[in-house]
Amino acid sequence: MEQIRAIWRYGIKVGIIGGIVLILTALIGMIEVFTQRQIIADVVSMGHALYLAAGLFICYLAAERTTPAKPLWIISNSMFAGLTTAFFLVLLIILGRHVNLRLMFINASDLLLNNLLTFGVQGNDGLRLLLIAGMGVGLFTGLFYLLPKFLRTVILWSLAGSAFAGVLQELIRPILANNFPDVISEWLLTSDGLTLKGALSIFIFIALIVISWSIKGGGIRQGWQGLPKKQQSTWRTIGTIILLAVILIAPWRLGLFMSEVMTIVGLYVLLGLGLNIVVGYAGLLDLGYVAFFAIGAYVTALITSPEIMNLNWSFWSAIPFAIFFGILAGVLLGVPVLKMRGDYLAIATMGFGEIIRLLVLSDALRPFLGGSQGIGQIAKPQVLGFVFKGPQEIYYLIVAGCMLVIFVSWRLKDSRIGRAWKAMREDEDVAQAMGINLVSNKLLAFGTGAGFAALSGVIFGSKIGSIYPHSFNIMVSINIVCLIIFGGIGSIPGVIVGAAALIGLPELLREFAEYRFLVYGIALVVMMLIRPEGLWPEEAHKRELHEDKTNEATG
Amino acid sequence: MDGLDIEIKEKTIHSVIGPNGAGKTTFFNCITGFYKPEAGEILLENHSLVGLMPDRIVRLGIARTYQNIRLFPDLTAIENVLVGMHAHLKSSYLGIILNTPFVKKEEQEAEAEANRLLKFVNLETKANMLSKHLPYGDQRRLEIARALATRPKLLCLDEPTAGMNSGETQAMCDFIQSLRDDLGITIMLIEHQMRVVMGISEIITVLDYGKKLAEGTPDEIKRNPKVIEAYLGQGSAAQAH
Amino acid sequence: MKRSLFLFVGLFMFLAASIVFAAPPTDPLGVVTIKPGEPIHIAYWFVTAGSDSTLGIDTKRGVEIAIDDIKNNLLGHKIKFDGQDSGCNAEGGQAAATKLASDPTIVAAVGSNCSSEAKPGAPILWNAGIATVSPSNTAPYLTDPKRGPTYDGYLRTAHNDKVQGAVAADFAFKSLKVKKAATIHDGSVYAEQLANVFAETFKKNGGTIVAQEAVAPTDTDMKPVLTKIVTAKPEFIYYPIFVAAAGHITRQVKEVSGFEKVALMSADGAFSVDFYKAAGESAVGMYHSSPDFEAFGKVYEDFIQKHIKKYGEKTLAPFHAHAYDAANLIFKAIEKVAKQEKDGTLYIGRKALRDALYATKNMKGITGSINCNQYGDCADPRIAVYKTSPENVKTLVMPKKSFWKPY
Amino acid sequence: MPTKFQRWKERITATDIVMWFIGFALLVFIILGSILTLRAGRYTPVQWFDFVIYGLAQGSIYALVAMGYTLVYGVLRMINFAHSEVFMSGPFTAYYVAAYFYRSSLLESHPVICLIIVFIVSMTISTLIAFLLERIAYRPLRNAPRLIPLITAIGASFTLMYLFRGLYGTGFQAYPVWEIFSGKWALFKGLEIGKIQVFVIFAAALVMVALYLFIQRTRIGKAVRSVSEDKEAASLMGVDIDKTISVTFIIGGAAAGAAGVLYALVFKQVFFMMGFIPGIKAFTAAVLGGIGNIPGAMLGGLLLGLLESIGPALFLDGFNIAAPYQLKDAIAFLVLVLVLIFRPTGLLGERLAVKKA
Repeated sequence: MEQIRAIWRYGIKVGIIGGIVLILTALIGMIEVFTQRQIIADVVSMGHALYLAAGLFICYLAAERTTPAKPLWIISNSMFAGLTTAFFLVLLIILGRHVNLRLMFINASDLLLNNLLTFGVQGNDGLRLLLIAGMGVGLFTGLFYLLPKFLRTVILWSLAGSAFAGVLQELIRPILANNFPDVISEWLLTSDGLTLKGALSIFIFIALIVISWSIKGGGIRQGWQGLPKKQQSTWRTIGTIILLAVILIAPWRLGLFMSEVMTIVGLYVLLGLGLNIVVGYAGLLDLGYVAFFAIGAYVTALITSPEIMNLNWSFWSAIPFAIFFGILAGVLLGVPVLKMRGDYLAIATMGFGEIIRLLVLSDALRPFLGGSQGIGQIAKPQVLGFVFKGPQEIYYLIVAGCMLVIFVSWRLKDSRIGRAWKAMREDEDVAQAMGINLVSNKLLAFGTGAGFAALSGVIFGSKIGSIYPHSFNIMVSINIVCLIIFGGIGSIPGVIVGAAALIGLPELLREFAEYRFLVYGIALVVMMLIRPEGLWPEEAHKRELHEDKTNEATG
Repeated sequence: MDGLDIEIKEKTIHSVIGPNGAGKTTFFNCITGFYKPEAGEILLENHSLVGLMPDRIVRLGIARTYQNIRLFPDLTAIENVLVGMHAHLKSSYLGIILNTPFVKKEEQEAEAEANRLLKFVNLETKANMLSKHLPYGDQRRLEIARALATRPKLLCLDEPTAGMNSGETQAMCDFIQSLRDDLGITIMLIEHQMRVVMGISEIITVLDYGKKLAEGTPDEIKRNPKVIEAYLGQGSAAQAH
Repeated sequence: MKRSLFLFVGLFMFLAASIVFAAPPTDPLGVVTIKPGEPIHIAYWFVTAGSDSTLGIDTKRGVEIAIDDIKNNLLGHKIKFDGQDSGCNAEGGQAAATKLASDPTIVAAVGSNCSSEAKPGAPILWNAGIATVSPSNTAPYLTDPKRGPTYDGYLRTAHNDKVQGAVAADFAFKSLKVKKAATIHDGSVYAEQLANVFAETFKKNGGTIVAQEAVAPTDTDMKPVLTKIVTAKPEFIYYPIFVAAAGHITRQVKEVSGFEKVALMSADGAFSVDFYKAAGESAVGMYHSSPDFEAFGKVYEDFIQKHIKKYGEKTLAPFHAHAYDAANLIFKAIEKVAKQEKDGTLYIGRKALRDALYATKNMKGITGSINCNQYGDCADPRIAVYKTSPENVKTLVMPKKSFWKPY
Repeated sequence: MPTKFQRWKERITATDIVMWFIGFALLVFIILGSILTLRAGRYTPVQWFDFVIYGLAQGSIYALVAMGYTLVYGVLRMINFAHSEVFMSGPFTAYYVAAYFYRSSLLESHPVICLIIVFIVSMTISTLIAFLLERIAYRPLRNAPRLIPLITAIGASFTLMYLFRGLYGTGFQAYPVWEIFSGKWALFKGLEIGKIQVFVIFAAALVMVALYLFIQRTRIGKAVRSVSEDKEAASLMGVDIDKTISVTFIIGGAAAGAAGVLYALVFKQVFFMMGFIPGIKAFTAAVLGGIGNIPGAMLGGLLLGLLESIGPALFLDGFNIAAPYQLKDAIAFLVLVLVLIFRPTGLLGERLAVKKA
């Protein structure tokens, strides 16, 4: 009796949710579209991998939730979850046979329902196979769950690693071609997907790394802490030098496209660090931040382009102007919103962002700002005849910009001004009661943030060569807010990690078009639910956690 | 509030008491600039405070704490104190970015002073803890340390012993007295617990419905019939509910 | 051991090849070699995500149907068709083009969708030797004689705004004999250019432009802006914008008093069945400028049928046919320049492919006769004006006969 | 005693002056523009009347959506970014029902019944989405810092938008025409008013009044209000917080579903991004009126609709600016900023000073 109730609670209920999720995944066309792409050539397509992974995940959830965790219960629950999920898909297929689902769900094609979902077997045999497969996956997952935790971790990591390699094959290919002899590339990749042996070798390679880390990792960490301070700092310096060297040679080793992605991420790091000062330090939610980015780009365009103003100044001379106007705009736009708080501030600033975009787009200002045709022929940066032309050259400019901005943010962070900002973020009234001038500190934050954004805009304008109002819509602002919180609000490395995750990854996955936005959305939700502090939270929290641990150790 | 006239003498411990809703906290908010009185004048050493922003008033030498502790929860203890010193630091924006010798020196001195203040309130070992994780009593003392960091002439404490047991309360009383004795700060106190008020204040003002009911030394207040009536009246009102 | 065998075989094959062709295939910009069993890689850079994605998905499907029509077989090789989302903005175009440029297997590209993408993107592709054919860029700049050599690898099957805008103006002035016209654009590079060309030509013809307005493509309530236009008393409104906003305007014109007699005209951006759905019966009597596909009507209808069968819905935007033609343009050019070995290995010279694309003449496409000029404009310059009848709207069929032709 | 001048100097800061200057400059710009436009006399009174009607029709849809934002803001203190997708999901799904009615000619024979069913379907779907949204995405974050649920909401918005895009496709679908709503009624002196506008304004007003009464009069409504005033106190008084918040989402979802159908009846086109712009507008409207305040949302929505409709003609036409309607959102946002300069908490929002002492 007890066991039947457990099956209902942990098996079938999870299976119902899983069934709905899988039906949705199928109906939005993800499975069908992804089957066109191979992970392991002629063995597993991405669609099938997704389909299986979803099933495995559902059964795993069922197994994990089972209490008490008796082996038999776990297996039965997992199997029932798999069966229920399959049952839902069977229902969908049967429904699809009687009703033309395509009138409503355009992706419910015949191919999907009667072929892909049933692993290529058609007719009622396919339905039976689907049910059996559901149970099989459940059984497999249940047994897998009963393995020791260590083994599970290793297998999961290795599986994830191989799948990741398969998904990103297009990127791996040029990198391999650039840096390694052809043999490796031939071993790992075919023209479409990984080779079977390649996938296996990646699997084993990652497994070895995970195993060795879990055996030796603790020792290494202890060894590190055991080192004298001086030695630690020498090692740190060496590490920094290696890191710098890697950063400097990266574009030439990773190829054109990766450099492009890194430049884009770099631009967003600049933007993110700027907004991090406004939102992360000072706690002023600014949803119109793109305005300053636009101002930077447009000032550069006006100064350096032969169109419109025909000044034809150099890129370098545009920088101070752009930053000056950016800061000026930041302060001027900051003044009217000084008294607003929270979401009033957010919407008012969003309004500013939109106003700026509409103004540069407008026919009314077209003679001065180019209207919808934008401004073209923006100058590329040049030093002594060397032109920063493609992404591999612009990259260095952006790295320099990022370093400058990281340096400034880092200096400000723990200074008198940084503390004032953080105090305002925590409690504006009390901050004022502690002698902090809200007006000047808020304007300082707005101005600093706007300056960084303008710098980013300068490089952006020059990199693209021609700018259009369309590039400065509200989604840019929203993206930046998301990335600084995703990375860990108020944290400088967090911004970099956040930009890499939320800008870099979608950029790498450009060919997945719509689905990357879906995944982006789900990632935001899941991340906030399971790790709201972000990927790399602010130091103070960590510092404290660390201290707690030492306290425990001593006490 | 209406027709209130209170004079606080230098280096005294001056308590303001009254039943709930008597306007004690409102009175504090007026002094520290959060509310603007409709009429009347607030003077600190002949300098008018009415209409000044709270940050200006702090610079002139009035600091406060809050009834329901309002620290900066996600800042560490020492950062909370350093924020209090904000007004007296002079590092400029550019100076900070270039990390000039002046800024370095100032930061070092500020940190030293902050540590001294933390030591003064017995929190030197918890300097790097986030203030939201400190125990209640520590938070109270940290809030006072933060207020002290503004180098006040007048320190306004809003129910510093609220929620404390008798031992803690006694410690707090001693601490308040030491503030005045050691640092020479004038202290204004809002308190609920009569025992505390009577124990440490030199002058007591009784408020009721925004009006001054009585003023005098603890002994005078104890004997004042109006005060007794107000407190009893409140009690009987409570019974009527 | 094995290696030397390979070398030997390779050498032998090379020799064999040089006997078959007088000279080994060389090309100033490099040669793409496609071994037997490997696909010919053609990539798109379209806007396939976000608010403008109908455009990209529509054009992408056009190419996919073109691939189906040659049974996925070009010179004995399959076609690998994938690509990148270009976002309908300059930075997206740049990123997508860079990603394509870094893939040496790509023979040719189809794209971009928005002119703002092509401006930074096309030179990047050409720098990597990849020629690209756009099915939907209409900005004159891209095929302007002054565009510079960095755009040498760029062609398009969409018409230049200059042609279409002028035809519309001539039609309004000469055929409808209106003297006062108003224009509305939606802030897109395409529409603004068309509206401007129209206004210039119309004024040159001797008419007056009484109002030049603009809306946002996301606007829905057009009645206020129409009320503003009505005060200028135009006899003719030209709004060369996209389906959604054009549908709103067409419907709402009838609801604004004072517009009972005004003539309405839009361009190929809103000339689709979807527009009839969006505008409903208000579309009756309105004019569209569009390529003159009278002679190709049957092919186009077949195309639509295939589309519905394959994707479960009607076409999404107006440029699928241009994309179909762009794909065929590339296929024909590859067939022309590819050098094939006996075992099926293909050599495609990049410069040769580009030259072959530019040399295309009189190719029968579904948007008309495709002729590329020296600046890459390949669209049939014959633009006709169509008038919508009640039947068109009721049965959701495009008009078959043109209403007016400038030639 | 300090002199009067010194007192002023200490109390008025440069930023105050700049702020007031900006505010007044905007005000002067608006007034001057209006005067110039009115003196040019381009528009007849009938046209001004039309502007108002168009604005009210659009505004009442904004107001309905804004109610959802404001209700959620009241109980959770967060911008529910995904509300625009709640608004989209209902009518987008109900389209398929409407299309079925159209194909089967039911629409012609029983237009009213069909309309009611379409409303019910749309409101059900929107309500369901709103309910699930709260359960899955927001409930676990009840005590998280303010920005966390905002990001979750943005993520949920993306997820829903692209989920529906995957399900129903990228293109738009066009709602069939209800014949009963086409045409106009003639009022006096050449004034005419479209039937659909009248219907929208009345239907929206009806829903809003019903919701308002529901919130004001019923027990559940009172619970919602008490939670939005003080969550802790409400829970001490025995109000089930979770349930109340769910109810709030359900009410907001139903309002959005109804607004969605009205939107679809007026503008016909539904597609997966249809919620984005109205969502932003509605939230702006809620802020304009004072967020968290239900009459404020109504007022803000109507005002925003009016501003978009009249604003460019009234304020910009007089200056002879090219294509003024391109700037209608800029006008709306300028007025928003102007309002917030003088009233930082919106038109009907509570005063900040009483926030907490």
